[in-house]
Amino acid sequence: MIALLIRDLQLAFRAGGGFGLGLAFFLIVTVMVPFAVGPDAAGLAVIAPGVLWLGALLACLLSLDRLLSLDWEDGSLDLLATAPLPLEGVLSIKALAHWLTTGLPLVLAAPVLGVLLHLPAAGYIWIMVSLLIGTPALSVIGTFGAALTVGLKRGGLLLSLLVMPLYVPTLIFGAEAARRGALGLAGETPLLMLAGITLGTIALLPFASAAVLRVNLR
Amino acid sequence: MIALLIRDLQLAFRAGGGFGLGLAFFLIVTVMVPFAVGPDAAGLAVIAPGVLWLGALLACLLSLDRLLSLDWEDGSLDLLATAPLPLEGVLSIKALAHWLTTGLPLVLAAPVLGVLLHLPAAGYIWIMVSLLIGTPALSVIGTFGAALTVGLKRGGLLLSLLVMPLYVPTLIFGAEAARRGALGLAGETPLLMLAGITLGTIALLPFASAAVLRVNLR
Amino acid sequence: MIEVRDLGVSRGAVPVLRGVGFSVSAGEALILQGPNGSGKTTLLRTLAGLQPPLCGEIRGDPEDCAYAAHADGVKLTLTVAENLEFWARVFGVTGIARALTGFDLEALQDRVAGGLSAGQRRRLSLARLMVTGRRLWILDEPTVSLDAASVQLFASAVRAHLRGGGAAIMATHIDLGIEGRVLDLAPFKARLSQSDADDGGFL
Amino acid sequence: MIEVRDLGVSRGAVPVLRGVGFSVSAGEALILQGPNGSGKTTLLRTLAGLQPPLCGEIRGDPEDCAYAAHADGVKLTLTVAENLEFWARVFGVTGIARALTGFDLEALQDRVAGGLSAGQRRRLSLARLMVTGRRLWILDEPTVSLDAASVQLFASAVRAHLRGGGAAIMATHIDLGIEGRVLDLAPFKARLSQSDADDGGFL
Amino acid sequence: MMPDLGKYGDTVLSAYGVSLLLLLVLLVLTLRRGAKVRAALRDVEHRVGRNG
Amino acid sequence: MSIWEYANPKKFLRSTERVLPPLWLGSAVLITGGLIWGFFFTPDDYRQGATVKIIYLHVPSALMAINAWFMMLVASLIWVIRRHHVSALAARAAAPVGLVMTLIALLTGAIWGQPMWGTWWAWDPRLTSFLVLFLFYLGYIALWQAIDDPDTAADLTSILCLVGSVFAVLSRYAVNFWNQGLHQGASLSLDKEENVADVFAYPLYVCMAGFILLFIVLVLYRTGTEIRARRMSALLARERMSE
Ligand code: HEM
Ligand SMILES: Nc1ncnc2c1ncn2[C@@H]1O[C@H](COP(=O)(O)OP(=O)(O)OP(=O)(O)O)[C@@H](O)[C@H]1O
Ligand SMILES: Nc1ncnc2c1ncn2[C@@H]1O[C@H](COP(=O)(O)OP(=O)(O)OP(=O)(O)O)[C@@H](O)[C@H]1O
Ligand SMILES: [Mg+2]
Ligand SMILES: [Mg+2]
Repeated sequence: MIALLIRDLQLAFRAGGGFGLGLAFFLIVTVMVPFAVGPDAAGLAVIAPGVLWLGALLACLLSLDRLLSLDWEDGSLDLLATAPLPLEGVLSIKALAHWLTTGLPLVLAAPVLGVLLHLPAAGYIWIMVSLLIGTPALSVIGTFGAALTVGLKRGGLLLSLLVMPLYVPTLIFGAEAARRGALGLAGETPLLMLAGITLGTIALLPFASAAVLRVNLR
Repeated sequence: MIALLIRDLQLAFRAGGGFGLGLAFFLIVTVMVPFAVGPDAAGLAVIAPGVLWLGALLACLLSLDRLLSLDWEDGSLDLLATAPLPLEGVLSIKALAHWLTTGLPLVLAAPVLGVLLHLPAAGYIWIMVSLLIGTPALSVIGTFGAALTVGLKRGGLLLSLLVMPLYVPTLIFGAEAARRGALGLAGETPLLMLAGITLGTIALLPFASAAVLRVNLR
Repeated sequence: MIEVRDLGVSRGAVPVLRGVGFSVSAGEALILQGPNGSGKTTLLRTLAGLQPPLCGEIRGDPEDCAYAAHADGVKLTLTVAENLEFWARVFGVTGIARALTGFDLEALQDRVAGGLSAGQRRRLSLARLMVTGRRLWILDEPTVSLDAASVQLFASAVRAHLRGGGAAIMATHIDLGIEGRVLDLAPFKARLSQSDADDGGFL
Repeated sequence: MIEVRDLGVSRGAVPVLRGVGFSVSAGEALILQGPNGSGKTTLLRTLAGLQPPLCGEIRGDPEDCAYAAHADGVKLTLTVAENLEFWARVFGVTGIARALTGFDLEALQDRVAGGLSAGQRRRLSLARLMVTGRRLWILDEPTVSLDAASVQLFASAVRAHLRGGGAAIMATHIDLGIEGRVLDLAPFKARLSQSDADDGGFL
Repeated sequence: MMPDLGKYGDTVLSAYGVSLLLLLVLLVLTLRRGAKVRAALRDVEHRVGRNG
Repeated sequence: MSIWEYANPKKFLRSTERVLPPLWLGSAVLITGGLIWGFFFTPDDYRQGATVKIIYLHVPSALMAINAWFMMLVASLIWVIRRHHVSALAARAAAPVGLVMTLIALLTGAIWGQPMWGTWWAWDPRLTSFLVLFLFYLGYIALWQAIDDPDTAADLTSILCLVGSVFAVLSRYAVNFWNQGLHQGASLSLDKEENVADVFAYPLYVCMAGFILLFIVLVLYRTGTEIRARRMSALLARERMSE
């Protein structure tokens, strides 16, 4: 199990492994928002928490494509499925590796990008905490989506479509907490809800993912 | 040449071909924006043109991944390169097919999504025209990015990173035209600039794309 | 080690084989043959537990199979040794030295797998079998793109495995130089189905 | 038809072969052999014009080659007939009937290529050669995963092509049953480089 | 010795700190990789020189 | 003797070996000298107070950020036209230096902006185009890193650099247009010449010279490293072949 985690991290850090790309995507999306909606600072400040959450969500989403498909294409997934590891465990580990290489860097980068969007000072801690609590759910839900689409060639866009609706509750509570925080209001309630979603998905979703993957492997 | 266009369109419309996915992605991103930034109608109206342009751009971007990689993976690209077609022509045709299956539907769908974002009435025609003029440039620039990354496994995220900075001028002029239009101002100047960029990229970029693809094929 | 009785397998809801039966015990090798599209790959995947059988039964422990598919399952950015070590750790086996010598990979062990030729990569994927510690090897066209010398290496690896109490089932079109029972799948081709139960009653 | 003199080829900036020379004229077949990693694939890609040679010269018209790589180049969501028709139109040839009969694909012509087995798909990718109208066929391990009957089909297609004034160069590890000159690549392996010019002067 | 930076002390010092730190990181990474590659090359040259 | 002779890796290594030590020394002296001069021995500006001292880092790094890209463009052109390996490697070696320079310019600017403009960041055209330049550097470096084969990587990155330069110029105009369009942030625009009195200018020139020299040294040294790495992989490949 730990061998799998180590291998996945190793692969991510090797040339072409894609570590840092999610981060760069996050940066670019954030930079492009003012180009699209205009440079007015007050206007940007209002939408800043939402943009940061949406950017983080998209960055997660786009890296999902690599989560299982690479292993599927070169046949490793067939071999892992016949190895003495429970498939649920394999998928949980893969979600963890995905979070470590994608979600966690996003959390750390969010305040820097907050500066670009004129995020109000009160908002920094809230955006970080809400992302820290919320991104694990994004990875776990994403693993489910990846397992659903693993057999499809270049299923990236379809994967996005399937996963986005599942991301809605996480996005709503996360962005709400960050927005309230930025306005100086109390954001504890949405944050609690967010934590609930994260815990629930971590506990239950790997079973669904494994079931789906078994079907796809046949 | 025309055979290639027909085949690409055929492939897009077959099951798993990805037609409509770009559109659906556009839809979902747009729908998620109110979740992220809050449902206030006046606020949404201000950012509506920008959000529509950004959504269209992301939808284009994400479908680029399939543009050449599928042909590369199954070996068709090697065969096309040894076929009696100039590579520049092949890539132009592929960009055209991409625009027909991705860009054009986005143009048609934009007004519908404008309603969801409370786009001011004056903005509809402007958003459509600016997208109609701008999306071909997105496809052509995207083909260049796809040719750059074709040899890389699951290079989707890297592709985004490379292509997004190249999209900046198109986005700025396009969104500016749409925004001015929505405010009832004159948007002709940015629209002209946009047209200039589109024509320039269509005329010149296929040569760069072909050069890059030749390098990748060796 | 494995016993199959009256097995039917399907691919994409279409029955492909029906009434297959055989048994393989320790020290034996079974070689599946049959024309293209006769269902060898489908049968092997069923035996490995990757897809459920259509009907019939498979007696044997799926936990005792090691499967080598047509695809290599090799990570191109890891080195040869890293690839093998990963699988050794997953299967709880220590030491990859024997696998490296068995397939003449020592000289290549520090090379990144992406820089291997088709045949070298295939050798790596076969070497993986030796670090699984599993007794039943299930092999789908194992010698594709191997040259004559490598086929010999493979044959002696299989023979050593059989002598050590293992067993092997493999599909192939060419002669592998391994002694073993040959099972031709052509006669088991599924014809018009006799029962309505096959396709959820749509027939 | 093609003449190669003192050719050197490289893969990933590493010279693989050096001093290769041969010529193939109409009606001839040349069979390349050599152990795994000896550079067959690299040589064939160079001949097909996909990569530039390291040194030496290739006399012949690259516009007259049809290349069949290890990968099939088959679109899985199109039918067998649609796949062939596309290539026929690209090469400006009319009629795919001969290609379909030549590789016994008539029965499969309306099947979607994704539903073919490995060998059937290979037959389709070989049938593509017959709709290119090109005279020199360059084939990389053409008979991988073909059964004995299909190998016969392939051999007779090649013989017909040769009789019609064509030529063929193919790499293989097994006996194809085609009469032709055999060229073993092992002696041409690039050794320690003599000149500094090889790697931009880094050595 | 230290000049009086007035109310902008933090600003100026942090600007100098950040810049010098970044330059230092770049310098250290450059030199370290340089030394590593140099040593590795010497090893390889030595080995190749011996074998052939 | 033609300048192209330095395109021979060995020759390049030999000659840089000789010139590097004095260059290291020169850049160190100039930078520390200039910074000390600027930091300790210049008066405060009457409007900007002590913050004017940031100029000694901000302007030289901004200068080098742009010129590093320009140098990469020239090197890429040389590679595309004459295929000298050293120039491709020099472009590769310059990119991270340019990236760091851009980052320093952005960070010092942001820190400076806080007291002067009351905000860390504004979407001023000049600042924005710097951010875009930063993105170009990121993409360029990521592409180098993603490709194994050195010649392929050199070809692809150099074409990316050429195409990217065109788009970078386009972006510059677009950004100008975009922010003037709504007439925002005009009050924030950087006032040239006016502020820079001679007292500030001289140490600034010293620092600029120091940064230029530092860039040259770093690029030469890093190019040497890249050449050695290439030589090593070439030797290893040769060793493999002789087995
Ligand atoms: C993140 C923010 C900033 C960025 C990206 C930035 C970028 C630049 C650039 C690109 C230059 C041109 C250098 C050249 O022409 O060689 C420059 C020069 C300059 N900047 Fe900034 N700047 C920023 C913030 C500031 C701030 C806040 C101030 C002070 C109020 C400032 C003052 C100056 C001055 C005085 C120059 C010299 C102009 C000249 O004489 O060339 N900058 N900056
Ligand atoms: N993805 C698929 N969907 C539907 N049918 C398929 C699919 N793949 C293969 N088939 C069909 O299933 C049958 C059995 O295929 P299988 O791959 O098991 O054959 P095989 O014996 O391994 O052939 P080969 O020697 O060519 O590899 C074939 O008739 C084939 O047409
Ligand atoms: N992507 C690559 N990068 C670097 N070197 C490679 C790469 N692919 C192959 N090689 C090396 O180039 C040499 C020639 O490979 P090539 O694929 O031409 O061999 P081949 O004769 O086709 O072998 P096989 O019979 O195994 O297919 C091999 O030694 C291999 O290790
Ligand atoms: Mg098969
Ligand atoms: Mg080969």
